[in-house]
Amino acid sequence: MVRRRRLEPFTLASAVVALVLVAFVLVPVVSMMVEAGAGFLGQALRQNDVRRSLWLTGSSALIATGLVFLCGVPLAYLLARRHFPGKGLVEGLIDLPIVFPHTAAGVALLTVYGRDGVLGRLLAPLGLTFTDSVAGIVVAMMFVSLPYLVDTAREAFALVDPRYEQVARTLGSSPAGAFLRVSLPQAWRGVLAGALLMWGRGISEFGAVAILAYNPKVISVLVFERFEGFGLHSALPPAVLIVIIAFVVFVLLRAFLVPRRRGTGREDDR
Amino acid sequence: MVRRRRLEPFTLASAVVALVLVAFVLVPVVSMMVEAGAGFLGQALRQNDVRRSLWLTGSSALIATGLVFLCGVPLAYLLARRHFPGKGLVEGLIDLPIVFPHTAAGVALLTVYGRDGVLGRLLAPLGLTFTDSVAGIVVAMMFVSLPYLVDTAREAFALVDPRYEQVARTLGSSPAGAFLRVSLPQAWRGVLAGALLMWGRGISEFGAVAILAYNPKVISVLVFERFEGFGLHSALPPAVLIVIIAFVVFVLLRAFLVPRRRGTGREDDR
Amino acid sequence: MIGLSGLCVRGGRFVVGPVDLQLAAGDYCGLVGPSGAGKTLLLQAVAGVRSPMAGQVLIDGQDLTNTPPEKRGVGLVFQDGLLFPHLSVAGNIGYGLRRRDAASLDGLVRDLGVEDLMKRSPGSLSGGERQRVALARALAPGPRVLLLDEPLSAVDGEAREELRDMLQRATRERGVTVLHVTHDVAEVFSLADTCAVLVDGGLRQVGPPSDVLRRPVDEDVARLFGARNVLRATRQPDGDGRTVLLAGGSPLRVVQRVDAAEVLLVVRPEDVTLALPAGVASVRAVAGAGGVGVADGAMGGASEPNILVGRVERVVSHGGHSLVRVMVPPAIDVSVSSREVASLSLEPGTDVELRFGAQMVWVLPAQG
Amino acid sequence: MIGLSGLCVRGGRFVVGPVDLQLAAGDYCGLVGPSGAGKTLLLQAVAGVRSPMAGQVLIDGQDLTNTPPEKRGVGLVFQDGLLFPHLSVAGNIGYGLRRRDAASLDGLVRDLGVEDLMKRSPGSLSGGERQRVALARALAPGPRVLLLDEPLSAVDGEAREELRDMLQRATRERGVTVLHVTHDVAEVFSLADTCAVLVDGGLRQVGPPSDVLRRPVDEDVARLFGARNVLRATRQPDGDGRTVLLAGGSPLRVVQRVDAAEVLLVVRPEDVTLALPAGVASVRAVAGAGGVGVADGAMGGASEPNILVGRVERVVSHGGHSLVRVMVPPAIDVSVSSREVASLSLEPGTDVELRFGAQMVWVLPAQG
Repeated sequence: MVRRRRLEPFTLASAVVALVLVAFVLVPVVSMMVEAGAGFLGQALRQNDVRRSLWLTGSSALIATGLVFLCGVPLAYLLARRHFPGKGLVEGLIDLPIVFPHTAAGVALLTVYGRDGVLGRLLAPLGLTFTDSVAGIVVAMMFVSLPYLVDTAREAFALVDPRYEQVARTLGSSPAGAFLRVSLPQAWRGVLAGALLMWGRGISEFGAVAILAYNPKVISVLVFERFEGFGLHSALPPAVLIVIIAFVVFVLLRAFLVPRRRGTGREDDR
Repeated sequence: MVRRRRLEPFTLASAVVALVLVAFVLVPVVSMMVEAGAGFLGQALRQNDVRRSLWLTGSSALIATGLVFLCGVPLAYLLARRHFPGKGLVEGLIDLPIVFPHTAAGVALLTVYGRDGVLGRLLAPLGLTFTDSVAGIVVAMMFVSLPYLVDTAREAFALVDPRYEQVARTLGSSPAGAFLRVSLPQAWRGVLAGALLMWGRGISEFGAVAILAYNPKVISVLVFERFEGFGLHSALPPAVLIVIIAFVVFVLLRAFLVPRRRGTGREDDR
Repeated sequence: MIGLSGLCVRGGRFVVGPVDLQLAAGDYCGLVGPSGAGKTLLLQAVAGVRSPMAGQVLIDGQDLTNTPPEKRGVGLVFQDGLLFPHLSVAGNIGYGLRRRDAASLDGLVRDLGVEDLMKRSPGSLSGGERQRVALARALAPGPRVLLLDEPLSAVDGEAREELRDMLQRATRERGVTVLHVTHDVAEVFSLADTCAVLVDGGLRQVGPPSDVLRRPVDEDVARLFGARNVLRATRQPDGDGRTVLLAGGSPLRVVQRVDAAEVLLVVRPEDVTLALPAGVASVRAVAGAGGVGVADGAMGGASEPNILVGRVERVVSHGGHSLVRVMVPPAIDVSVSSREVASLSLEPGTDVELRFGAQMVWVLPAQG
Repeated sequence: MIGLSGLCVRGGRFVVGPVDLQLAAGDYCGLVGPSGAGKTLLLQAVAGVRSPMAGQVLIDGQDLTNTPPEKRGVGLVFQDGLLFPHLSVAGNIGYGLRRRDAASLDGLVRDLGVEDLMKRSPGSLSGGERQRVALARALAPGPRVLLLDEPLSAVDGEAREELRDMLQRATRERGVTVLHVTHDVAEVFSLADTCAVLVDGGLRQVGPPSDVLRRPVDEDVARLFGARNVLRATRQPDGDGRTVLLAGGSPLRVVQRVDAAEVLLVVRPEDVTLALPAGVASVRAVAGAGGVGVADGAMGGASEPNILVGRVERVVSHGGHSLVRVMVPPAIDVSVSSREVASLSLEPGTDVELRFGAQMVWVLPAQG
């Protein structure tokens, strides 16, 4: 089916409808950039609230990613390697935030971390409050984006043949040694891609953050507030800025993941 | 590494940190349900604005999914089967909305579909406006959730050995016939799972919808507005309701996808 | 009838061809070569599921190079059967038929012994059953040409022999022209009328399998067909052109006239007789192929026996027969029955005598 | 030294065992069986990467059943090498060493011919090179036991023979006890001192390969080792217990005394001589294994030749030798050199005579 000289009608028809979808995505992206113009970017970075919000968003997402990384990588490894009762349940629970509506996630988190929530009351004496605070932003980002890190890392570990670890064990490695010296180095790209994906999802989160911690304002909240208060052209600078950052993350992500995909793809049979 | 009698320290440590993450997801979900209580659900359904919003959200997401299905399935098939120049670019563009911050997506869509946007102006004479209308909700849902359908369907097609189609061709099928009689029946579960995932993402969308078409209010917007206006307990009924729907979608999704995963998993070597 | 002329096919960076091949109607051709030789690419080009870079594919005299596969009248069977998993066996076999012609299908279904499988699902079949169903599916629409890609490789033991016999019977009875790709030379001998040898993307030799075995065109083909001894030799300066000198200096008589100064000699391990020197009972080498003694007699003295003296370097058992490496020099591998290895107490260091007729030596031009 | 006692291992729903096996220090054991027999499960239990359901694993007399793999002193090599892709060849070989003992590594690296590969990355190696590096990696820490899972299967042709020779030399020199899993019987003969046959999760037979070949314990083992003829027979009512009657009524002399009413006879195709009847020159069957004629002589008349008359049913060429099926009845497969098939003009319908000594018939109890 490779390199047929004439395009078959079926392929042609598929290509045409497919192009409609591609255009549907492309047009708004281009239009937004054109509308904003080249000067807008510098202008956006010169606005104090945008700069502060950018820093807040990026660092909160980094903290969220770091916290999930510590627990999520061992979890991903267990899910890729072990069978245990209730494994399906754990997998389901970890994936749940993907379909969990984000405003509802904010509400759910509020029942735990709010002023009247279990953890909210428990941690308040320690000076840790979650409503309208960086801690709240971090918790909201963690909740909605942790599946991306865990799933990507799990897939990366699953691609490492477990017999590598068996060989490492016979060569004297403990289970931890085999993980650190053999499995993690092979799954590294995937784990990093998962972390990057999670960070990318974190910086763009709106619904859950807006409910749990509307203030201090992350960039998504800032875009929303400016749009509501001053209209489209006021919202454009921070919006374009965050899109550009997301785009850079995305390009990095594909650079990490594409070589792996190629490696597992089927070679042309001879 | 299967069924070792004693738990190794490394595995034990991994399991403990992994449990922390599981609890982090589980606790807010349970807490939200407990807070809402059993009676809340009936109460939520008896509220007119909740019922109306629920119907609006579900049907808009269905229309969005249907529209993307028509173009996305052929696109997914092309991406799984063909190599063509610029393929990586098309794949990247289709995946872009995953990392595109949703409020920024709303802003971008507004530059095209808003009253001053290219398509907004073009289609207004036909009575089709996108700001504060069902059409706007549909467009916003399509944009943010189309990657889920296309990616899942593409993976499903990629799992079908292209040699099945080669055999079908030699047995007299045209390219379209081989697609309909051989590839689609085998990829069917994955394609359906993709549609379900897209619908699930669609009903929970907030950021893009809130910017492009705040009214009529989809369920996420309703939750946000009630929370802002009347506080947590007013927001809980619609929030719990949408979470339950998302949960059902999610269970269906796993029922579709898990058998496929099992099929491609590595059998125990003998 | 299949005709390939100047056919070039590309797969990634690898190019096969140009290939020229003519197969008569009803011919069974075994396309053999090491893995990575480009056999499957060639098969795909004939099937029409891969477009060639250049050249033509003709079936029954028609140029079908640009005809889509569904209009070529070819059947295709892969190693792993590839039955459509969402259809029953009956659904698979009937896939290529517009209206089920029950009568014609009955004969096919019986010939391939799949009558009792018709309602089963592909997942429940054994490897051999799957391949028989795949074969029935390919033959059901009555193709002129059947293309097989390693059809026996996924099946073992007796099921494999049964499948091979059914394959042979079903294709011969229907007069279908077959192109059978395999890496296993033994398959070619048990099935094919014609053997085509593909190495590194080039078609090296075409002919009856026994011809290729006896008269390989180059060292690659000789080794692929199990001739383990490919020896460098030089022409004896003042001879009749039928005596050559091995690297170690020993003279050898050959049947072909040697004109070049340097040549390669191909000697099959089963064509050499091994004996203990002088006075000890000589035994005939066996196993693998060809018993020399009787064949000599049958050829009425045409053979001039070559005798070489050497020392056993090692003995490797393969079950019933063993390979004995004798350093003459050069090293020559001889196939000997394991029983004789024991009765002659062959072991590294034993001095032995090797005998083989001049007609057992095949002469090739030395390669650059 | 490896000792397995009552070892049971589970993989999914499949259970292997109980297996009892004793291997002396320095023994090379070929664990052979059809695919799906449970060979790899057993190997994993010995390596300690899979916990047995029951039974014990002893190495050098120590019970290591609950010892983790890193403390067992075993080396493990898989079919596909499984070199760590993120390390160089040197990194792979040095993985199991706490401090690089360069001197001891030098010998190993030379023995396996990997000196020139040390700086390469695993991805750039050929199949044979990869396996040699995997072997060096497994042997570097000086294990007492080496476990090999189809180590030669991924390598073809001459690279395979080279690898086999290096494997043999490296393990013998170091006196390491080897358990080598394979589905290929020929590998066992070329490498192993002891052969263990696993079928359907049960250990059927243990012994030197030639013993298993000549005296299989049951039909499965006989067929696995290539004895194609397993014939039902009954004891002749009033004989000396050394004559049996084939299904078709023909009497056969055997060496073992038959007491049961029904038995199975195992006759290897290469142990039967095929001749044209009466007056036409007889030829000795060759190929595969064992030349009967000479062995008869060597055994000093111990053989009483059986003669059966039949008709050729079919001839299947495998290159140098052919399998001729003769209907006596029953059908008996005979291995004949392809040259003799031609010189005797054997084809379906030809009447022939089969001869084989009584000692070529191995008697098994009839199975229920």
